[in-house]
Amino acid sequence: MYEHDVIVVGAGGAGLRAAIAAHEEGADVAIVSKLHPVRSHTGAAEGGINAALREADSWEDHAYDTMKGSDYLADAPAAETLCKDSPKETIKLEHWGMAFSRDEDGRVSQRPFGGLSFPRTTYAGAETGHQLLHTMYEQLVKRGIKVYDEWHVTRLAVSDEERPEDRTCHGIVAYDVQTGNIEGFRARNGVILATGGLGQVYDHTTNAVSNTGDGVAMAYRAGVPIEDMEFIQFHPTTLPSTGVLISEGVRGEGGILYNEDGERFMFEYGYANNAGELASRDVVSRAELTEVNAGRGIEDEYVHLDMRHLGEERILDRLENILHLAEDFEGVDGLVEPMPVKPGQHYAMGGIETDENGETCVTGLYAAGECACASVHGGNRLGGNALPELIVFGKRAGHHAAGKDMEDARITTGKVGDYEEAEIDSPVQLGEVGLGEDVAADGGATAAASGSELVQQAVDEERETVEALLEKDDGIQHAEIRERVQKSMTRNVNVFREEEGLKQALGDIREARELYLDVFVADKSRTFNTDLLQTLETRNILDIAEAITLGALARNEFRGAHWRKEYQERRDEEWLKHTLLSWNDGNPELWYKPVILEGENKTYEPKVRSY
Amino acid sequence: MAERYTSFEPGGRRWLWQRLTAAFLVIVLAFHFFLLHFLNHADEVTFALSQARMEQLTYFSLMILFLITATFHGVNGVYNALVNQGLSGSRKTAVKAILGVASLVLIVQGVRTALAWAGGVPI
Amino acid sequence: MSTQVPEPVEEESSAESVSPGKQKRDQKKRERAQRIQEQREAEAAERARSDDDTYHLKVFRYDPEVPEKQEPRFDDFYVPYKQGMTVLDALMWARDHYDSSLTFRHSCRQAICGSDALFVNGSQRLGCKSQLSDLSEPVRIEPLPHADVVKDLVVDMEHFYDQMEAVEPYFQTNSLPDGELDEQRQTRENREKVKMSTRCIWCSACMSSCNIAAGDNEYLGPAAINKAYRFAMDEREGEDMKQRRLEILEQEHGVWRCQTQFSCTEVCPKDIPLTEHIQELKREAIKNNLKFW
Amino acid sequence: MSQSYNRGLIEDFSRWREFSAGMWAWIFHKFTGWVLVGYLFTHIAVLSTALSGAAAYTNTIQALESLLVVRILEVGLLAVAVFHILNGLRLLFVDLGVGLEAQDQSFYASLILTGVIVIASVPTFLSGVSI
Ligand SMILES: Cc1cc2nc3c(=O)[nH]c(=O)nc-3n(C[C@H](O)[C@H](O)[C@H](O)COP(=O)(O)OP(=O)(O)OC[C@H]3O[C@@H](n4cnc5c(N)ncnc54)[C@H](O)[C@@H]3O)c2cc1C
Ligand code: HEM
Ligand code: SF4
Ligand code: F3S
Ligand code: FES
Repeated sequence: MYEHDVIVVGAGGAGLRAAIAAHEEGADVAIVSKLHPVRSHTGAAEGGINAALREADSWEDHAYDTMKGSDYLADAPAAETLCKDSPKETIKLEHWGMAFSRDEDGRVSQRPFGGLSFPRTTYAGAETGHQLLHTMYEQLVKRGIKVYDEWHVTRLAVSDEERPEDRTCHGIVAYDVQTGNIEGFRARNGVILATGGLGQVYDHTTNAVSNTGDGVAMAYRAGVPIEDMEFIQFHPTTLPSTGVLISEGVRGEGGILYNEDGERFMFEYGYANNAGELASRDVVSRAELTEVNAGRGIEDEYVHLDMRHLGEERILDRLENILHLAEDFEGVDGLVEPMPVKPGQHYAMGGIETDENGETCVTGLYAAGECACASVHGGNRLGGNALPELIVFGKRAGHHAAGKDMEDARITTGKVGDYEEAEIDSPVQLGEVGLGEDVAADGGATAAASGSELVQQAVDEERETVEALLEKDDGIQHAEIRERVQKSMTRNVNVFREEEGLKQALGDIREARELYLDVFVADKSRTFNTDLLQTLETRNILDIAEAITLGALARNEFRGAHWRKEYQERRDEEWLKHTLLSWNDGNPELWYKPVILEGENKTYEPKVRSY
Repeated sequence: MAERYTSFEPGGRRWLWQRLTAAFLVIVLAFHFFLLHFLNHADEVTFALSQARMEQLTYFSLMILFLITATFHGVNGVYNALVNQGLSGSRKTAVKAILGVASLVLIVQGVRTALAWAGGVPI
Repeated sequence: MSTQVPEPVEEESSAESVSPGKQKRDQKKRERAQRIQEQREAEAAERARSDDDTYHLKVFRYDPEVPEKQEPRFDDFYVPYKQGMTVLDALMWARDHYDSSLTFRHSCRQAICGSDALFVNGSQRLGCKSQLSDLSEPVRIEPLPHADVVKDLVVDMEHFYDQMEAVEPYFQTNSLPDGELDEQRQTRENREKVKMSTRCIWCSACMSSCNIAAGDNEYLGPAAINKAYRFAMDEREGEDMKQRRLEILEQEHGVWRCQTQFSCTEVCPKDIPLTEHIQELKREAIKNNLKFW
Repeated sequence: MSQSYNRGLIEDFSRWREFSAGMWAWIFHKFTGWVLVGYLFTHIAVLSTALSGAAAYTNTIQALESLLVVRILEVGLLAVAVFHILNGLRLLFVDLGVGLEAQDQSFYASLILTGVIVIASVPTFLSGVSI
């Protein structure tokens, strides 16, 4: 068993920042990550980091934009913390050498972004995430922080008191990908989850193959509530075969969307008579899908994004990287033909419920980054607000876990204060199948014991699970189960959501869960067994798919990225509240807690979200 | 980590000399070839002719310099090539010594021959 | 076309009594056998099918623990082609439909995580950035040369990481501004100068292609030298630091080992002019030394 | 990694078919360089006969030069030297950072130029040899 003060799970922007912060506080910190740090998906972010750096700008304006963008579902204390800390953290990156783009006077450049009242998106070319990730990894190397890379974390070692709020996290269990060993990691002070996105719940996503929502699922099964899971952002222009993102820049420069009949449908069918192609992400995504559903899609799948009329010179000057993307990943030359695009899953606004210090309701367990939900994004994330989230909340979680004195959080976690229980209207049974019978489908919580004993116990259980999976030599393979769930999610819990579809999805997930009882791993090798790892990930995908669908079914209104056919309006009287889901030992439990709209100096009054 | 690289023997000097000698050799080697194969045909080479050339101080010193630079350039090139292939440790030291001795022998022998022609240092 | 079906084909059992999963699997097996049959025929009927809708992959297989795979071998896979399909897509398809033990690293699918550098038809490429349509059949896919193979297409990257970390790959400066909101200014020209060097995604393609790195294990290699270039040329670090960086680069197994083979530059998926950077550093080092000589 | 499979040197070199221009240039330059050092040593050895007197020297040289093999070998030496010089110049330019983009063309150019020069000098080299 390994032992450290603080253990960070995941080495994307959030995990790296958390580890550096804990190290700054003098803690013995280690990172455990299934990918080498520089392989993390933070590297894929292109656009930039929102930070109010200039005299003419202010964090208050940034907070206002963020609250408005969230469709008033973000918690003001979290949003304000983000906006207040972002400038300092962004400049810290600069001091660490990050290669930001520069203005004439040598200051870092900023550019306008959707939904922002000031051009405050600080960027490094079209590769901000790459620069950020590498700069932070460099700092990690400088400090000599230990990284266990290619160790796949499979469960948390959390005590099993009745109420999650009384539980404590003592460490984690991880699988060494190269050797197949399963080992325990005891955390003396705390565990920080920074496992990133969950895009693999869908079959078409801008997220990496490794973004399977492991952290969210592990925390969920250990009893931590997960929040606002139904809010998934879809990006309207992704390449059909891979999901690679074609930036908004193309439409910004004047790119036009056409359907199969060559009609400029954004105007032709009145989806956005003023803004046209430049309408907000969700509007364009819905328009594209409507076209495809009406039989006007190309190959019944996508629409065309045409930029040829911009002329070669302008394209080469401003959109050169788009040409490369289309060529490399779709085999299409944007100069001579239109590019195929369709909406793809892009970002999960929800996640593990935390406060502004990254702490969950389980003592010693923290979360930061895309897997967490302090609720800064609410119903919809503004472009450029995720990267600051990583560094701001990554740092806070790191400091807190390392024992630094911090201001008390204003956001509450767990079932305290005025929360409200909810009914779930599900056509099928939810949660765990065959509770307690099958080792392949075991929960996260472990019988109470002390510290390392508890971790050891979790290790033993995990070894059993894995052994059982490897022993079985007949059944169904994970790829098939995964594909079923992904397909169903894309069909039913996508941009368009209607009650019937959502229920269908719940049924499909249930079926998949049953199939999962029968899952087997064909590859029996201990060395680099990706077959086994994907089988474990598929388990997480199931739990998360269900959580997203449940939230979507419960929330009968249209807010932010969440569109419901039956409810075409935002319903503030009833729905200014977060959806939370608790594992409850395998029988999911839905509840709500109110949104905090009261900021430090002002209250953010819900207004119509129009730009 | 950095401490793995203890050998801070600067390779830069030898690298530069390799290039400088190369630049020098371009000229001298071309001259040499031209002189001995085109101006004086190979079958016409005799002791007397060589002697006649060697007795001129410019030619004599040029040839000595040619010998030294070519030896350095060639031997250093060989040594580099071996290091590039991962030669290290005591074998590397041995090779270094052998190459050094060989160069020395070559130069001494070359100078002696030149002197035999010139009949002593031509002054 | 033998190896990707390791399990013996089961007897046709009474379909009613088996689980839906198993039924499906049997069905798939049958389909698979059929497909294999078809492929064989197609192959026999000469390879005039290159414009057809399947691609033929030859994939390197090795696993130290599985008896049949201990002796490295090549497996054939026939993958149905879709517009825009990349080598990585094809591998994933083969894994998900033929042989789930086919192992390779991959993550982002968009040439940014650097995990899937492979040896494809004789050169180092990112699987996700290589369109099948640009490659001639059969597409031969191997792990990166000059690295130890862990399993199938996975190689041991430790040595590469060690080299990258040997050049003090982090920003160091003595002239940070005082205020935590004050930036350290940098000219546009200087940022432009280091721009390409910052694009490295640590894929190791360059290192794998370099014959010197193959022969001399201590050679820092093009990627690490490029990393050092990124800092040495950054004006924000200051002259003292540059001096130190040049010292690191000048060691025996540093820049001087490079023989300007250019293959690193040719294979780099991020188009980093590696040879140019290495050469520039050599000249910088010489200039720097001339000051002291 | 103890349990990994190293494909070894043999495999590396059987990849010659996949070499690119810069690698060929490297191999050729290496080869020609080694031949040249080898020649330098033999050359001095042969010339050393001058130490045992003028006649010994003239006889040795003329005996050698009258052999066709030696003449042919000399053509080979010329080829090797010319390539090494031309590619050496190419490398010197590369070191100065000149013409990096055209590094493959300049390699092909050195090859072709070497061929031309060598063929052109064959008559001179073979003249006066008694067969
Ligand atoms: C294409 C794209 C463009 C984007 N552009 C922008 C933008 O311009 N601006 C912006 O603000 N945001 C952008 N985003 C969003 C933002 O990039 C992400 O939300 C953010 O990078 C997530 O960072 P993270 O640190 O939380 O997770 P990641 O960077 O995804 O890292 C997750 C880490 O967790 C590890 N991990 C996961 N599971 C396990 C496990 N079971 N065991 C061990 N380790 C595990 C992984 O190895 C990895 O190191 C973009 C996202 C995408 C996909
Ligand atoms: C006439 C002009 C010459 C030029 C321009 C020249 C140029 C060069 C250059 C630039 C290199 C270095 C390659 C590198 O390190 O990247 C080199 C290597 C070498 N040269 Fe020369 N050279 C010349 C003549 C000679 C002669 C006369 C000899 C023989 C004595 C010779 C023997 C070598 C050897 C052995 C190497 C090392 C080859 C290797 O890498 O294995 N060269 N030459
Ligand atoms: S320099 Fe290029 S080839 Fe080398 S590791 Fe970096 S990105 Fe890969
Ligand atoms: S391939 Fe190797 S020899 Fe130099 S130019 Fe590149 S590092
Ligand atoms: S999968 Fe990330 S670089 Fe290819």
